[in-house]
Amino acid sequence: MSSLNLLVVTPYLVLAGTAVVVMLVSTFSKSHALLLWLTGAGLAGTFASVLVAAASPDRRATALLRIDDYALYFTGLVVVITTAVVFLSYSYLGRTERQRSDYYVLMLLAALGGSILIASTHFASLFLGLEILSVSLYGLISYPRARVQAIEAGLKYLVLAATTAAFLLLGMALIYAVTGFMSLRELAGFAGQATGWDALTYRIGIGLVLAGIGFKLAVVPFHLWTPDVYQGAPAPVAAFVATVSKGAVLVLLLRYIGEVDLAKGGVLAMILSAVAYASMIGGNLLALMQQNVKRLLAYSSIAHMGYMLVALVAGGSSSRIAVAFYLSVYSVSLATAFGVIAVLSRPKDEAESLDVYRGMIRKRPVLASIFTASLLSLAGIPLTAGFLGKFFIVRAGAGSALWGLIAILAITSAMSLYYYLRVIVVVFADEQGVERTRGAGPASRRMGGRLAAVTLSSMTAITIFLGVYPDPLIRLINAVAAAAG
Amino acid sequence: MSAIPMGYALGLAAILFALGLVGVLVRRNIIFVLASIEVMLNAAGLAFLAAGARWGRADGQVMFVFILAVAAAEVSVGLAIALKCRRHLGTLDIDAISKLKD
Amino acid sequence: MHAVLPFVPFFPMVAFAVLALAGGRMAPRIIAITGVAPTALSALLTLITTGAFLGAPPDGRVLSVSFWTWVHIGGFAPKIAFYLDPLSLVMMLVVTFVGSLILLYSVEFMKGQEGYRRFFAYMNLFIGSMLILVLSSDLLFLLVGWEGVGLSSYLLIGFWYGDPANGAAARKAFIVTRVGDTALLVGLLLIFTQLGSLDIQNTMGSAQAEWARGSGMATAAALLILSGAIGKSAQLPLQTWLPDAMAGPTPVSALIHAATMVTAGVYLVARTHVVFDLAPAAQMVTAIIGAATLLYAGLSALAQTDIKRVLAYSTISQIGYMFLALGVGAWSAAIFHLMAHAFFKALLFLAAGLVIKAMGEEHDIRRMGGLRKDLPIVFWTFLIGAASLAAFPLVTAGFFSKDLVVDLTLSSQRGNLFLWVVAVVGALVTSLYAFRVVFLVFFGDPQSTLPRSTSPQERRGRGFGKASVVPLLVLATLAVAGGWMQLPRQWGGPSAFTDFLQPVLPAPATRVGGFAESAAPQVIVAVISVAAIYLSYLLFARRPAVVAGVAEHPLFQRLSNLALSGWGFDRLYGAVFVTPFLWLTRGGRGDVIDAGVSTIAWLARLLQRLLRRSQSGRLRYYVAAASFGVIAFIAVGILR
Amino acid sequence: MMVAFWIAGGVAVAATGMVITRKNAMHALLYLVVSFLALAVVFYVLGAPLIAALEVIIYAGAIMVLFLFALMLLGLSTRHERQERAWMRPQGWVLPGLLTAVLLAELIYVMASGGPGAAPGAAPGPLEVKDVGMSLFGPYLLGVELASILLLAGLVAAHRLTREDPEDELQ
Repeated sequence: MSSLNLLVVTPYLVLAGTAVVVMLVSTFSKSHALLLWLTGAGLAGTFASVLVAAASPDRRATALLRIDDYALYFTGLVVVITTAVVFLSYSYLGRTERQRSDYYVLMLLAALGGSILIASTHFASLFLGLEILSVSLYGLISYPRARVQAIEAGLKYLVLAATTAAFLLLGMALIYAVTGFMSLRELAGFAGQATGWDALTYRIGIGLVLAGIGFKLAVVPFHLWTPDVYQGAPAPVAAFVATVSKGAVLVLLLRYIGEVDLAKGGVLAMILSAVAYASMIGGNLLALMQQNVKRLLAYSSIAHMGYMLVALVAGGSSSRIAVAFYLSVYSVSLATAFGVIAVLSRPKDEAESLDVYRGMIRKRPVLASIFTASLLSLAGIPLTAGFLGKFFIVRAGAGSALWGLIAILAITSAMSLYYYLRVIVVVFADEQGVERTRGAGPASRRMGGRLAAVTLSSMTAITIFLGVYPDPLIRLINAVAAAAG
Repeated sequence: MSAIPMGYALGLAAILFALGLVGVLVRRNIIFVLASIEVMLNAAGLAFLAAGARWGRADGQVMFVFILAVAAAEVSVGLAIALKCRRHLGTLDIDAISKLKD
Repeated sequence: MHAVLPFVPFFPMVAFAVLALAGGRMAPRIIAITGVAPTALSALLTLITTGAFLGAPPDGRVLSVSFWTWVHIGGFAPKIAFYLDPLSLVMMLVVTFVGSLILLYSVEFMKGQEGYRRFFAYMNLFIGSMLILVLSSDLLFLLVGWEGVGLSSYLLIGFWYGDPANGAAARKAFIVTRVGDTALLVGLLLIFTQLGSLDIQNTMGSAQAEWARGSGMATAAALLILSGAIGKSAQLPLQTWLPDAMAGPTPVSALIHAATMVTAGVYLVARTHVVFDLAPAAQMVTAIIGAATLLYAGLSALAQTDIKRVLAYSTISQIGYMFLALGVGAWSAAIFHLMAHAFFKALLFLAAGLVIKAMGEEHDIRRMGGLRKDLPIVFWTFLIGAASLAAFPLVTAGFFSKDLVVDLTLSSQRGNLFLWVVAVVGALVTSLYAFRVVFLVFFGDPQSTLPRSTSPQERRGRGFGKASVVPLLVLATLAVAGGWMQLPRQWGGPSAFTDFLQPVLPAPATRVGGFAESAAPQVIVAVISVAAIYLSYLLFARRPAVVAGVAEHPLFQRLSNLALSGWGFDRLYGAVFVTPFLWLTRGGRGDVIDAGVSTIAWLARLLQRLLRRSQSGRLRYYVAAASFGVIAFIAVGILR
Repeated sequence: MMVAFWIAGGVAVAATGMVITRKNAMHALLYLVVSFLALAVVFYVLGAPLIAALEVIIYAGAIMVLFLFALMLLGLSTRHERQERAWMRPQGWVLPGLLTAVLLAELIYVMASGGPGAAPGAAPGPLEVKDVGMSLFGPYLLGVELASILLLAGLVAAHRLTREDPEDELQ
């Protein structure tokens, strides 16, 4: 039962260890760069240990975690995105914020929470992973002292996260009361057999658990916090919330659904499709007229979760492939878009308004092109990775004959093109936008700028490369998904 | 194994949970909201205990211990944010803290 | 040749990238060179390829260049590949040649305009996308070009985004065509799930093998493809965007909304003609849509007062002819008319652009007049264009192409007398409105009270240099001579064009004998075209008083207003889609003409306003919403 | 046993009701302590003495002390009490009350629609503290580690949020 191959859990050990090391080092060194490189080295080490773990044939990690190829793939993704976010944070923080060690510690812990979620097969690890993620995010969202909106965002996130966590716990308790199991695999076996009181309580438990999960996914009707928190949070943290935090929960959901047979007309399928409909429509509609870029991305992220739920409802291996691909691509593209915002932002003065981006192509052509590419990918324009992601989802949906969901997906993503293009048109406009003053700290800014440029360029390169030649990634995902099935 | 039927304990948990939820929905003072969240978490813990008692296994109690840790972490960060709200926004009124909106 | 082909779309794309990334540092001269030269080079490469094709035996006229397989998943392996056959070659010729002429024209026309570099960047993006569209061998890759074309069109219509109306026009174009695009996407999905591939050649082959003639699957696929084509090509009922799209600069109207983009739908149908061949019902729908559109748009054009809107409706009408041809199975006739139309319509737009410029941005033809002497070159070229549009017999390209279409409307086995009558009436209307513009603009007395430039020199200074005039002359030549390669079949002359396309687009089966076989239909059409020109002369040049008298009549006025607003389609959409939702808003909307401006967008905005209320920023409402969600979830669990 | 459950449960519900209706934060917290103590009795009755002790020590002890410290730092006074009264107008209770009533009704409906059968399998024996400990440091060892990381995250976050850096104020 408690058998554990230490080699397999090294990614988590390295992440936690790095957090502790960064904390300790910060007590005697105030060098921001040192903290950054320590964090970067820790993340690189984590990535390496993911590869080591992937090579290990012995994957026992107690009943709490199931570290298969699928989990390792997404852990790798989490590490990559976190690294990008950390690199993008450097110049953002470098200008005004003191005491930056907490930021990196929390970022590492949040990544750890996400990774645990991805691998969890047990209520205990699920819940603890979720909470590690949440609690770290409370700190990260309200991180900038000079930004009052961040406090409000943090408060909103905390109250809602805690409330929905309570829902989740109650649901888990009910499920446990009915089945006596807390491991997802055993639960899946139980799902079909219950009758009478048991079945009823079980379904209610599932409903409550889905509420807790729905909050993290920010799907309708648990989406209301998203724009406020994204707007209030520092841009790099918003990128993290939108990608790692959501992605990890989605993978978890996918894993559970992979275990149960998502029978058509079942409660789970019914709820998930209703949520998918509502999220696609609601998210896209809300984004339509938005003038604040961070809120726009927040709304669009709601819609993207809706798209991925379509694949989730479809079930089967094609759904695993679709979600894995879409999530990877979406994470990279959205993190890039937020990264551009981060580069233009300072904690006290975030580049939120659309006016800031007016005529950006003239002043900062490379950054503007990166921004455009990421938006086009999010919009799903062909030859960007986003298009292929959408195609996979449609394919998975068509495989299960979810025509209604596909139709809404097609219509709403056509709608989404409109608001993404609106931003692009502004970026390419001729007149100049609001002039932005740059903060002090030339040395750190220069390095931070270069770091951000390298990070953003490589992420854009990935987006375009995957759009034009996605075969390698698809092979990898195929292999990984096969292992999970 | 206790003599208390699980349904009763779960019912008590449901009532407490609902009271906590009312608190979160009704109260505007952050401190009360946080206290209400504690009540909800505690109720969920009670449900776990009741369930664990049904199966006669320690899992329920283990989960309670984890919930305890979570409650502690949540409340400490929550109170820290409350202090920040008071200092920077000058209020603890949750309704007044709504500058971020469409 | 394999090595050359990829460069054809590559050059404009590179030009786009360079111009887009260059920032504000480029001199106008450099911008002009970067903007025009690559496409001209592509045109040259196309010419070389054409030479090679003509030299090859008919069955050797195929070129396929495969780059890489995009993905492999199960049976799904779309390729990034080009496939050149006579059909795509014709399209490529039109796009590169007309494209480079229009770019050359723009060098002077757009000089000094805000966003010179941006303009050339978008134009090159458009040309590159269009080339990808016509060259791609896979329907999925074709969609890349299709979307790129839509994107650059959106950007170009809204080019002068300073005026909100232009933005609205851009949005309208975008959203209306999107309706069609969504259907097209579903169609591709259907084809893929049914036939297991999206490669055009494979798909057409297996469609023929697997779908019975008239089967539901074939009809559904054909209708879905047709919906996409209708949207792009501005046919009924998705035509409303094109007249408003005239908000863009005139070269844009010439290139996108006359010569190339709107013909993408025609190309798509011709490309997938096998599916249409298997679905006679869908083909009939195509023909009826074409016939209805050509008549509807022709009558609308007759009432327009904005010179560009006349040409816009005329474009819709002429594409209606192409759809009519497609509908009766006269595939190569449609493509022939497409080519001829590209020549004379681009010419008309470019000439109109110079007229508008000379008049100081005046668009209203009633305020022009007597420009014949002031703008001789423009006059003569416009006259040639109008003659070609009106299918002036025996000389113009428009005559030969339209004759082929009208002839096959009757003589093809899928055609019938009714469609033929519509086509002939359409020809009459075409001559009327085409020469109405000629007579109102170039003849009679100057009507304008606007300050007109005093001397020809000054006007020349506003952009009438060689770069503007040469494209006019070249296009005028093509608008006349472009049709001589294909003489009417009754004449027994050469039929080089249809022969060239024969391997791809088979000739339709024709009826034998009877009225259709005789020379009578052709004579009737020719006589009607000429007579209509004379009628136009009588009405608009000789006795404008008569027209004015009739115009006074209230019945006519109502009719005319109806035609002016495009037969109330915007209003109809307003009534059908918008009114049911009016009670939801207090004010309603007064502006009837624009009530249909993106009805969908409007509806979306309404819903959006309602939804936005939920984003109150109040945390307790957020918790309440979450609780509501939980309750709903549990209710589902209990009730099931 | 049953009687103890009913009494303790009743006290818990009543005290919790007081928590969410008090105007004075200090009073509310004292009621919260009462509620936790009553729940501790419930836990004991349910056969979980260890948890009962933890409830008293950590919830009623440590966490409440944290709350009290925060209250002291915030310095809530009678002025706030008046404000609380103004905030708690009856109409503010309608929608939340309704929502929660529906939720509670759903939950109770299920609880009341017939209890579960006896636990299948071997009749479980009484649980001792040792059993809980064996589980915690056996199969749930990773969970304990994760809980410690969670507390670390809470610590760092709280540290960050409460620490004021004079230099930042200048920004």
